[in-house]
Amino acid sequence: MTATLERLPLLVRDWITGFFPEPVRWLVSGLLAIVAILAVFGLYFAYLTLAERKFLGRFQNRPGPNRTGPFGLLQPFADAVKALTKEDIVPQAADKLLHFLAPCLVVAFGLISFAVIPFGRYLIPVDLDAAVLYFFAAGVSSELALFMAGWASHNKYSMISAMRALAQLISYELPLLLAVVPVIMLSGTLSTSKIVVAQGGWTFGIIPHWNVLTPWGFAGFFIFMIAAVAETNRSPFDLPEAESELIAGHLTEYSGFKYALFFMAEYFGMSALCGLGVTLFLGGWQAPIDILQVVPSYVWFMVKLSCVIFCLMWVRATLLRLRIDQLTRLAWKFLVPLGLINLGNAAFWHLSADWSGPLQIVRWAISAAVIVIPFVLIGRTLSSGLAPRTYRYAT
Amino acid sequence: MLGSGIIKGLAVTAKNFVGSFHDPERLPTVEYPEKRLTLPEAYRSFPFLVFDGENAIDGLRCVACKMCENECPPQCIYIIPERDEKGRPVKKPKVFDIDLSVCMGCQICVEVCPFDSIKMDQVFEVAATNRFEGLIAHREMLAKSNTYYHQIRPTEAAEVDTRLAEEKRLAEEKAKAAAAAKAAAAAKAAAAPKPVATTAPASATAPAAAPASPAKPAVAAPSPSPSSSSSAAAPMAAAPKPPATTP
Amino acid sequence: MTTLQLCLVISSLLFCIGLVGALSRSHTILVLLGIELMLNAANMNFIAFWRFGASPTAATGVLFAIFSIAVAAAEAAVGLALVIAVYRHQKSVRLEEANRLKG
Amino acid sequence: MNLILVLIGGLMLTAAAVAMSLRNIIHSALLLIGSWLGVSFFYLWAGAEFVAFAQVLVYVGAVSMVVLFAVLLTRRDRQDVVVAPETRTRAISALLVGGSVAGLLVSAVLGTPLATGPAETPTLTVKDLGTLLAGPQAAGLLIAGVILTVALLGAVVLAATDSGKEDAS
Amino acid sequence: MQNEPTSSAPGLAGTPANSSFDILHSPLGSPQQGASVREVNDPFHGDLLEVSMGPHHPSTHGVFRMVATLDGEIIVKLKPVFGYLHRNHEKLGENTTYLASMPYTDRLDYLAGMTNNWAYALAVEKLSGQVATERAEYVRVIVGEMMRIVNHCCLVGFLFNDLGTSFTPLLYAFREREKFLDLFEELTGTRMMYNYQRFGGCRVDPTPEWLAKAKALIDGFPRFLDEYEQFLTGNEIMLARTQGVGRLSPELAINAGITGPVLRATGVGYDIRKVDGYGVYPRFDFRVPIGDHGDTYDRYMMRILEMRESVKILQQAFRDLPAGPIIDPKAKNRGLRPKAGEAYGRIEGPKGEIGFYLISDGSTNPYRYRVRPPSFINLTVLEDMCLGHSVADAVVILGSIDIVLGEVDR
Repeated sequence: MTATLERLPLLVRDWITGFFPEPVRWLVSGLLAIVAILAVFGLYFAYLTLAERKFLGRFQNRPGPNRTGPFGLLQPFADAVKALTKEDIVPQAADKLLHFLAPCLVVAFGLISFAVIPFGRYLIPVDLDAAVLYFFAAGVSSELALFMAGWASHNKYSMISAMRALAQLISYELPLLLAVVPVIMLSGTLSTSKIVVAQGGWTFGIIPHWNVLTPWGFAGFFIFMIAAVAETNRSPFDLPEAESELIAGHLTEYSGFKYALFFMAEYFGMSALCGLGVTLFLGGWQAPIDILQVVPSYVWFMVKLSCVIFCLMWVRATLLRLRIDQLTRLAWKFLVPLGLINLGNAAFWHLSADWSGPLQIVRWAISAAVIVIPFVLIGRTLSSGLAPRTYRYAT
Repeated sequence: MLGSGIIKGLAVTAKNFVGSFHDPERLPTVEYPEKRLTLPEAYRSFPFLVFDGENAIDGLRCVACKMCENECPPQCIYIIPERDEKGRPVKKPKVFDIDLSVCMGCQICVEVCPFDSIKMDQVFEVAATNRFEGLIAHREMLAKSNTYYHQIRPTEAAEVDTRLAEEKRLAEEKAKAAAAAKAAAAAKAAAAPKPVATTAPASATAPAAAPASPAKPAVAAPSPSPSSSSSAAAPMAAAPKPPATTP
Repeated sequence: MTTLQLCLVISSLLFCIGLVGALSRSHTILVLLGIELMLNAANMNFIAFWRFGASPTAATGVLFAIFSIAVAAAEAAVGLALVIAVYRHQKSVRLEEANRLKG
Repeated sequence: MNLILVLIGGLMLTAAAVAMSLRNIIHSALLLIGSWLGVSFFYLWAGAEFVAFAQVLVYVGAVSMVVLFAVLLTRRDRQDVVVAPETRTRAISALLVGGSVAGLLVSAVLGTPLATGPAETPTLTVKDLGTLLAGPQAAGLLIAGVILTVALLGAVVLAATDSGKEDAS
Repeated sequence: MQNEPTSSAPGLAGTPANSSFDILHSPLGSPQQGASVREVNDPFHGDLLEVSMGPHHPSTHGVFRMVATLDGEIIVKLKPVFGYLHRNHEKLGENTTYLASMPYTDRLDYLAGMTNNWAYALAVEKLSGQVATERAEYVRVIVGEMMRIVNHCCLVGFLFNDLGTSFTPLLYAFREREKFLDLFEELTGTRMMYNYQRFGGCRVDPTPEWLAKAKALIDGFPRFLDEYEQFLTGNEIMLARTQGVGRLSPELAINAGITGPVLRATGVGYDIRKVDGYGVYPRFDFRVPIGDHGDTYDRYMMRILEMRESVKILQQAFRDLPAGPIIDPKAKNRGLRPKAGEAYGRIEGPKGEIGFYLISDGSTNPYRYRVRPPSFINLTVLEDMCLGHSVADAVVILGSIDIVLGEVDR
């Protein structure tokens, strides 16, 4: 039963490809994977927007959208209809070709990252040997599209936003990669599916061997998530579309469906990066407890992904936006040094893999200290001179 | 340590998130068209005109004294007094318009009205399809019954009714005295070939309660639509009000 | 024409496009981009020889390409930093105007 | 097999040629990114997966960003991105040089009997590459790293403003 | 820490050059406004970009416009442009009776109508020699301090919105503000346009139930403040974004006539409640918080601390509220004809000194009617505070001044 459920998507695929002659089956199965990703993540995106609005509402003591359909469940479709029926305004002075191309590219780049994410034990669209590299190669291109949008709009706010997008990309690409390198180092592969497999197994059947449950893995996950939030331009790093400063940044001159495409790309990008985070640090599709393996792996993946995205929404509901210089400073003076130290930490972890008994505790202590002490020290210099103040009163 | 402030903030939002599911204090939204807050009695939106009795236009307390029109800060009230066929003003508004797009709901008209005839409404769902004509409220739209006034502002309306009843009582006493004193004159005047109206009221208006009312004769008798109550109360100067029948 | 030859022809053409660009344009950034194209053409050759050459198992071509890409990145960074530095002094990015050694 | 190669090559060459002849420098840069993507497709087609992704990462992700930044930083006006047309003599001479070099190269390529190896794609996993880089080629890797670091520092020094009014960060 | 100017140079020095197109021409702007920005005295280097922020900008708090000249993202010149909401308020005041001006004052600073009412009533009372009853003075303090809390709730909420939160702090603050507005609605009939004060007293007497409700609300308010402070006051990003940003020196503040929390944040302990001691304020025990740095963080904290002091005043006022008439029975409101003369009534509004200057020529209308709007005068130092900071800081500094365009443009 479990095995059937686990293989269900594959069985469906085989059943469908069975209708086609042998020579084109590979094409059909490839197309099916694309269609499945588009359908699943299209729907996921639609309900993610609703969930974000509902959760944000709850964080802000209001119910969120609840009028369109029961509990507002039809809201995404109402939004889609609205976006499609709105007039598509292109400024007269805009670079029309780029203005059109930018939203298309941003969605396309957002989508191709999904190709290497293992959604389940048997569900990986393309099992590349250099999958992690592929992911980043695909991911960096999306900021290019943001730049195109900002440039093509021929608007000063959009232009400033494009510059910010570029600066942000350059700054945060490095910590993102630095956070990933320890994982690659310890699992000895760039293939996402093998990285997930490497995180299999449980101690006593309840403690999973996920990377996040090691000191270096936790630090790596921490750095990765901060950098991922910055890469996807979400609050508190939403500088390119800083509403209170740049109106809507690169989106200022977009309307209707093109605007919706940017919106979609943001959520795709967020899902993809969080998916990678889940894959690299949270054990991918692995079940958290041994006995819970009866639940199919893809369910676990989606559950973990949703949890991570919920945390991003939580952060969005709480934090305020950094300034561009603080943003770059955070990347270069905090995340990059921490990432480098964490690399050494992971190396130590790798070398001390055969320590056992009481040495195991020593190993944990050293590893934790190696990451906590720099965190405190660098954090102190970063926030030097900033503290809540006490006030006096006039007599 | 760096991040402690952020974590505290996250804790607060988490508390509010959880609280919004069980604590009404943290989910104060009222889903408006289905559920409504009860408006406090003092709530005010736009003015309306109180009428007594059944007939909206005849029962209006308003005597077209134009006090509110003069005092209205944005000057959104427009009044034309009624005139009888001889062109003499009758104590009725012929036109009483309030431009709701101009009115700012300050209720100064209510304060200055000596006849308790203009009051603040509580209808806040005002919409019109035409922003010029549609938002001008005419006499017919503005006239609302004393019963309605009692519904929206029970305590205030009760106070007003008591006060009016008291004034009416005083006015009646005065009118009786006046009538007794002038009985002879009245009889004499009746002999003269004059139309009905002018005589008896002419004497009665003198002790009018309202100082600023343009004390002119002719209350209701010659008006084209004489209602029973007003003709009966013709000697009364302080507008035709029946005793507080509706509390 | 073998596949290897086709690859080489394509890469030579790419090289020449880069060359023409670098020679004909006077905008410094465009010149740099032309040089980048030429570098890419060279890289293509490494891969082509690795793939279709006599001993593909050696992987030297791939390694060379990787190093070359790394160096190209460095070259672009330094080159563009130079462009910015020149612009700051000359207020121009035209090559003809950047003809003094001292700002 | 070769059809795909011709397609990739056509895409790459057209993009590069158009990029080099456009007057709007932003369009040029974006088209060149297209051309670099074409090169990475070629690597993919040739089976050098790792190089292809590295190409995208470095060129599309980094070099293009730096180029765009440089373009934006070196203009006073929006019109500045449209560069003036080149002088005719310059263009013609460049074309002549380029054409002759192309002729030379192509005839050399076509005229030389090149030894070709086996037809099947050589297998080269990332792991193999890693072992090679960390083992026999470690010196090269180190030197490349040093060059990159020095270049980075040099670029920072060159591009940093010396007004002294700004934070060193 | 004391007075070093924070250098907030972002990674983008000398970014996009000025665009040749000029999107917005203000109808009110001077002719040279759209002129080339290269005329700007350039202290740094590189190319400047002129950005017109507003009047349709999400964080200019209404129809305010800032013409900012940027070097990269650093502001080298900033020109405030206002007047988009000009409604002829002062001329209207000269053409209506004294009483009819009262509802108009609500519309000046529409987030704090009650204090406008109060200042105007004070001015007319001085002019006409009327005195408010004792109970009315206490009620004025109660509604005035509640208004201060309402206003500061708004301010901190909007300030955080300018800082880039996704509305959460704003909505928390508004949640509390609504409770006060409910009370105001119950007392005066509307939530924002109160028209409550009269010459010689107040229009309506608060009922005992109302007072009990208000007292309960005030007693619970510090709990909300504690939670709110826990939420964001210690937040590192908040500290980094506000501390050292938009410094105002006490000298400049005094010279420019700045009042209210913006002045007190610079360390000048000037509060008209203490200085003038109008109404019954001398009877209350409260303190005036002052800051040491005059930056955005101090301005924010001034508001928080003032809310706490307001709570203290309110508790004392509820305790001491005397019985008696709410309005002097002999008070003359309608048809008021003060003797010829002049009067200036001022109070400490939530945003600073709100004052009304009236000259009477003995008729029913004032001969001259002039408003001293605190936020308009506080706005004059905007450029001085913004220079050298980035665009992102400019909106925050603007938010921390606490302007309401209804009052700025009048």
